[in-house]
Amino acid sequence: MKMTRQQGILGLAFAAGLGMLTGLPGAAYAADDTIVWGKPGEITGFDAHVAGTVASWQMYQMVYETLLTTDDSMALQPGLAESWEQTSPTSYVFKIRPGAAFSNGRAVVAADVIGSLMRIKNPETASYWTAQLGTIAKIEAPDDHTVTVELEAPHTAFLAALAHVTAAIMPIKELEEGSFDPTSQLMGSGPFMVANHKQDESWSLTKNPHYWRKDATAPETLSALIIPDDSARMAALRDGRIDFTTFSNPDVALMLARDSNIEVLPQQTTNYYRMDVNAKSETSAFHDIRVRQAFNLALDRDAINDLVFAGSTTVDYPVPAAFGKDACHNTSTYALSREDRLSKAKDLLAEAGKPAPEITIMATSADPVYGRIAQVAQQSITEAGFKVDIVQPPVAEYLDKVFTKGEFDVSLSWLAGYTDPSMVIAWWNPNFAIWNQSFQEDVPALDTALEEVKSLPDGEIRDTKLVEICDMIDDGANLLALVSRTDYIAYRSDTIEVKVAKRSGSSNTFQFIYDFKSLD
Amino acid sequence: MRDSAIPAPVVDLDRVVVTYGGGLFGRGGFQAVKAISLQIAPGQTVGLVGESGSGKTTLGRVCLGLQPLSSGTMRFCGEAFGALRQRRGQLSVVLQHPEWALNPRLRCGRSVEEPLVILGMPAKERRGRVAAMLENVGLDAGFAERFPGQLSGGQRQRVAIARALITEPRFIVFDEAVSALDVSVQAQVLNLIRELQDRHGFGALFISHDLAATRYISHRIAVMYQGEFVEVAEAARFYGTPEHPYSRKLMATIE
Amino acid sequence: MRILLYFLPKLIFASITMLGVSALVFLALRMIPGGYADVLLGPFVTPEAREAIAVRYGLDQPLLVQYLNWLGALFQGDMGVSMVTRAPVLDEFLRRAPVTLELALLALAFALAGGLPLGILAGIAPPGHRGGILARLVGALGASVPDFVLGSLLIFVFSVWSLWLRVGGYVSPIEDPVGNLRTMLLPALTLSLFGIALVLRTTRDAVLRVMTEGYITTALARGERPFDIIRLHVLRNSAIPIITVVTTYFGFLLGGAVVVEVLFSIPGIGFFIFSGLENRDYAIVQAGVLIAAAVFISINMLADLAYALIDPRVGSGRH
Amino acid sequence: MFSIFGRIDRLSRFGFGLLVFLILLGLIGPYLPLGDPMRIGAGPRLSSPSWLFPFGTDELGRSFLPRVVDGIRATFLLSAVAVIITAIIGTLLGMVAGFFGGVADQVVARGADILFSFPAILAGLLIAAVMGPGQISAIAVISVATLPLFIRVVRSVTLGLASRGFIVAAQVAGASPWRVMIVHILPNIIGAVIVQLTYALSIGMIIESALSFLGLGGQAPYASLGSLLRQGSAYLTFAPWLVLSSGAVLSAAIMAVNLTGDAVRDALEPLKGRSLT
Amino acid sequence: MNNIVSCEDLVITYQSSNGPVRALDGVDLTIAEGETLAIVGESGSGKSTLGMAMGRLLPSEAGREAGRLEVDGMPVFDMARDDLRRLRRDTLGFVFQNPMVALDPTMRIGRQMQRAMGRRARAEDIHALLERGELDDPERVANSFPHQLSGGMAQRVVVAMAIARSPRLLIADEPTASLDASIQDKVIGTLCRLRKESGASLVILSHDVHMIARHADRVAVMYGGRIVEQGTTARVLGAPVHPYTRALLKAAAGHEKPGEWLTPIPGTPPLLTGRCAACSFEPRCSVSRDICRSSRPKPRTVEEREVLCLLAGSEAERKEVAQ
Repeated sequence: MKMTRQQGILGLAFAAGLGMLTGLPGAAYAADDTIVWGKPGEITGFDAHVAGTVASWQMYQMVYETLLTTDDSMALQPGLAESWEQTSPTSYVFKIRPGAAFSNGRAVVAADVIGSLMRIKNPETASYWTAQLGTIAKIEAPDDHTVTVELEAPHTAFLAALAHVTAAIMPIKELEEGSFDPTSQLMGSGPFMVANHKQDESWSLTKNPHYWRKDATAPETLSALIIPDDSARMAALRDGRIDFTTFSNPDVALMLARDSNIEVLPQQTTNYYRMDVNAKSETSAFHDIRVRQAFNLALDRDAINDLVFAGSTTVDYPVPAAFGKDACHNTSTYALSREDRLSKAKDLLAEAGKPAPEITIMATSADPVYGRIAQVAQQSITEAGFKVDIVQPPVAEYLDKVFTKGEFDVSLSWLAGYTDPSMVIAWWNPNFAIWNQSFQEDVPALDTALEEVKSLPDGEIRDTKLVEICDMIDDGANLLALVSRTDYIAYRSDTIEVKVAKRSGSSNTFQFIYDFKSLD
Repeated sequence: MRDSAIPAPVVDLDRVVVTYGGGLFGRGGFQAVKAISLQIAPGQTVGLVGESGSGKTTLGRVCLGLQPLSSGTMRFCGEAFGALRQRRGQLSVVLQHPEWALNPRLRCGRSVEEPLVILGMPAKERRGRVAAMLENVGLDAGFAERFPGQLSGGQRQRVAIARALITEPRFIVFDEAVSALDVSVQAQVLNLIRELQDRHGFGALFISHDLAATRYISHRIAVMYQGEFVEVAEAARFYGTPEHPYSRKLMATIE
Repeated sequence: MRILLYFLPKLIFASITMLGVSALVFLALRMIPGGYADVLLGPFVTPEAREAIAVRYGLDQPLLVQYLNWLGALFQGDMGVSMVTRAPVLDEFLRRAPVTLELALLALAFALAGGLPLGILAGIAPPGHRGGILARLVGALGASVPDFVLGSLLIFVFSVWSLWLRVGGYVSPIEDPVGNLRTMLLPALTLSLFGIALVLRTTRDAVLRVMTEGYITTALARGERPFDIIRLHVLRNSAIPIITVVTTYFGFLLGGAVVVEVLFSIPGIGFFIFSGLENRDYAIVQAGVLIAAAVFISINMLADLAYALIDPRVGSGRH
Repeated sequence: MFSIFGRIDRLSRFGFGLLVFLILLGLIGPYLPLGDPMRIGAGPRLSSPSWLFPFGTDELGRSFLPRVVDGIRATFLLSAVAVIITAIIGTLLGMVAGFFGGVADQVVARGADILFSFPAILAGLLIAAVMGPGQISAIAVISVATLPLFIRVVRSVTLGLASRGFIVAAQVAGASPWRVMIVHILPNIIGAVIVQLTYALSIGMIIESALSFLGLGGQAPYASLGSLLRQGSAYLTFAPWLVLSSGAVLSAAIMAVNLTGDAVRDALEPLKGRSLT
Repeated sequence: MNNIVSCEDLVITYQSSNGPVRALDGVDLTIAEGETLAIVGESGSGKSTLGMAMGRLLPSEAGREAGRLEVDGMPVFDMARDDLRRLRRDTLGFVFQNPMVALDPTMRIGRQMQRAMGRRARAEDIHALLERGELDDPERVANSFPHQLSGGMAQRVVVAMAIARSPRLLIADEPTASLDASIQDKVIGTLCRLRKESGASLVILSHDVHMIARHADRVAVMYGGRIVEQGTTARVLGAPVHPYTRALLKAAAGHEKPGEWLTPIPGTPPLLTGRCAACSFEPRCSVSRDICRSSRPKPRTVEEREVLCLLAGSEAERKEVAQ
């Protein structure tokens, strides 16, 4: 009998089915000397000085080093700089760690540091970190291992800004020679280097043989699988394809509770969920400050904590709670009871002549948590009389509408707290932040205060100033803190040992990746 | 030239050619009708016989103004044909396949009425005309309310004829109008056409592959073969022995 | 010659269609709010940074110039570079194509293995026959359960009871054939359900139609066995509609079974285009949609060729 | 209608009954004592099905049953609106293409080809990206995906009708093309359009829910069956009732439409088999 | 002479969506070995149903309600499937109305011929058989697909296939109706010649009385699912006694003189839903009496033929004929 095409294909399928049934015993998934990271998102670009997303930062942190880093308590720690010294309110001396070398074996020298910082400051690079570094008057290298920086004005957060991966130190010699392209390659002096990258699929990192720390417990290879979907990532964790990953959804602990070999570690961060209220758009009800204030008062932050985060997080303030400052606790937004706040909000709306303003909350669709926060917020502010819609556009559209065009009423996202209070609240000055100029009202008094606090050393005077600033921020109701953002690190306790900081200020979740250990 | 006392033919074809195809890769195309000339006088039926693919139907479409000519001319009642819309009510058609002759979604009365609607006749006047016309074709007025699906093949062809005649046209094409009917019903319809022609005096082109029926109804018969007339003669000639061998072959089927 | 004449116009129409697709996708992408600058810089987008990126990727030029440049490069086999990785898009597609192809082939195999026999059964089963009703039920179910519902269900079942098959991810069949099968079977199964229903229903209808044809009566009249009638007459004559839907389905699978690839985190073409769109990585989406359309159109042309081989009347100008 | 009903088989009758039930449920849902679909914190978060919350509660403590009932209405309504608009446009275009032929036909047929060569979901992603997520773009996506179906079917049926006796007779009687199309062609293709409409409706429901599932459909807290699935899929392994209930209802709704479509088609153009003995 | 077909009171009913339709309302018929019988009737008279019933090739919605039909001594409606298949293969040969429909468009003629002839048929055998069917270039024909042949050639192929296994009974259902008039006669001539060569019986089902008159030995006229008149061709068509046969001959164009009018039969053929309790032709009959409305005619022999008419041969009827 002649075999028809259909029959042929049928046979193929049958063979496939047979193969499945009689299948060979499952091969081990990951090689023994590898730990596998379930990465929720692919990087958005290679240039560490430019890209502004956590998904990118987390990968850069595997490869690049910064001059300084921070510890659990946000205190600055030596990084690529073995030591540093502030010789005047505006001058700093950094000693580069001897033995630090890029993955190609070339030692890190002062020129790399200067070149990197100058690259950030270079307008052509278009780095958003330029402002955070303050204004550098002079940067010099007395010798190969020493860098001196002279600022034009005192800038308390200067060191903290250097501790963020956006201030990564790149191999400038190679960059200038053209053998390293920072926009399509990663090459740093950090613990790992990239061996292989398949976009949207996987990364394979191997140890940087020239890394200055020689006491690693981490295995030779760190691979990363890109698995954006929470459920798929949980499944991968369960079946052992990945050893560790992160989630933003607090319910993962609940969902992974039955798996005794999976641990979930919350990592407190200085980051918090926030709402940007559009004060500048003429078409938005929030052009009227009273409507903004009413909105801020009507937001039920406790409900967000209870309903979205199952009570696992805390209400947060413009000066992140993680810094341990109580700067904002006594503003009416936080101090009054819900009833009082609601009635005050209604009064404000009545006063503004808009008892039922129609507004739209815009949140990106990137993370389901936003949608949940938006819905709880919707319910709570509806009680004050607002009429609320929610839209969840994709990230690009969201960013375009909010930060470029300013076409929105309320936008929901989160704010990186970094490692110093002055760094976060600095964003309230649109002249400094720039990115929020589309919706942030410029309050000169606040700008001045923010400028002042930058140069104040940590202490009581600064704390008093912070309270003052917080009152102004609360009064403007332009950029609202909601609740703390906790990262959840889930890992297989039977396959790896992890070391994770209890608190993190720079989204440096895997700061101690070099101390991870494979148990296989 | 023509004597004014003799009425002009309703249809006057002069060396008409119809070519199909020859589009994209333009290699000549296919001549369905090759330089045919034909006159049909008022009150006269011309029968057109030939096998399938001989060009009968195309010629019928030419006479109805539905088929653009590749060359040659067509005159209607002595004038240039013009647009079909200008000829409203002057010509009509009855086609094969009784099940598709009428719009299955329209009541028969509406179908018969339609040519009058197109002419713009007021509704009141139309109603009476339709009833009269249905009676004319041997159907009682109740048929106006029926849908084609409720009618037999013969009845449907009667309704189609009623529709064709409602505007008292000068010319009607019958394209295989009785071919799908059974013998007993075929005779009913053939007789009806003959009677109505006697009464209304329209010119007609009767297209069929059935020589027996064509001979019965026509005054003149044109035998078509591969796009050409191989014989055109008085119908009576086909009761004897026609000239052309192909005509004789056709005759064999009814002897 | 017959086949060539039949094919040439189709080829011309296909080119027109491709040109239309390319213009549409190009225009659509430029109308999408937000650009790669937004994605790369997050909230920290400044006009300067945006400008720098626009210049780098030639986005500062007039639309028509951009389009013509792209088309021109395309004809030289250059699909541009990804904005994210700055790697050539073509290489990326070539890397992903086998993944999607494997998924599509597996799904197609399941769809045919399930749909054809059941469809034939439903087509020849006398009314009220149990097999026929079962087949219809499978057809109705398959056409009604969306792939992401079935996929979710499978993910649930296979991740809660950690059965042998794996949920999500991708393993190269060269590195680990068994592991590859373990990860690909669930998504392929998910994708195939609709295919099973599609093939089943089309086969049933086609067989029912063929069964009323005169040559079936002829075959019966000359005393053929039912099996021979199916083999010789029914299958061949009902092949055209079946091939039509199978190719449409396969084209759809290759063009990116986006939902399933996203659901199971499979780095195939659909996923690539999806994330390209999210990232406003124009080159990827443009190339991706164009490739998907090209695949779809070529598969349809292959189907046309198959018609001409199966039915000698096709292309002969007579039907 | 009833004579049609008598002619269809039990499976189709079941489908039709299910469709009527679901549509009724969607319509009168808001008046049933099922609870408030929007009330956040109506119960504990993610509680499993109980007497109080028959479909359990979602991650914001909302009762899931009224949300599913709401979703039925949203899904049906949106798909139906989209498909009906598309059917009207597609029928018009298909009729014009089939009846006039020539350039009009080429333009329409090529256009349909171009639309058809975009894999539906990719076209959906693009359109949703251009128009922004939401109900309007979901309607546009469904239209683009199903338009070629209508154009192709209507065009081919119109082509078949164009040579019919009553069409030729009307043309010969001097009827304008529009008159021919509206009086003669339209009533005779409406059956084919309705059959296509039911299939397009099921495709539309699948597309709507797929878009919502990818987060590109209607926006929260608006609930369509697809967005509920998306919402529940985050808790798939922990609170499977969310995905299972909305998935089952969605599948049942699509199946009801499909089976009804089969019934309509069987009634309009019965396909009778022949036994092989 | 033996009978190849014998049929007694055969009743066949179709189930339709509008209820049952009775296609055969009690048919009594025998066909002798070697004879050519023509069954004449209009559409809906039941002639096709009768022809297909001889091979039990009716669609599934048709069923035998009563009566008996034997072909070559075998009870067609009560046979095992395999026996039925063998009967079709070895004893029967069918020629259908439209050869383009009857041939599989996707299979070459040669292959289809081979299926009809049996597995062992060689190319030469196929060519020989095609030649017997008067196809000039058998090799080309065997290599062709059906659409590459003209209607006349295709029908010759069908005829050749029908006689491939030397059947004892050939059944031709309107064998020339779909062919062009100019070749109808030749094709039917071929069919008759082949029948004569093989000595088989031939049943021609047709509405064309002229064609039948030329080729059939015996004629059976069907109306309303019954055979209303049967006898030798000369008798039945030359001197019909049933009013329907007479009316049919008068209505058919072809034998009228120039200018003469045909006499149509008024009304339309009946559509039976059950057993007809009267004469089914009565509503259209020009000589009907009260009795025709109240009793069902039984077969009678009148003037050397069997006829189903209560009045045939009666005084009144003779008067009518004389007019």
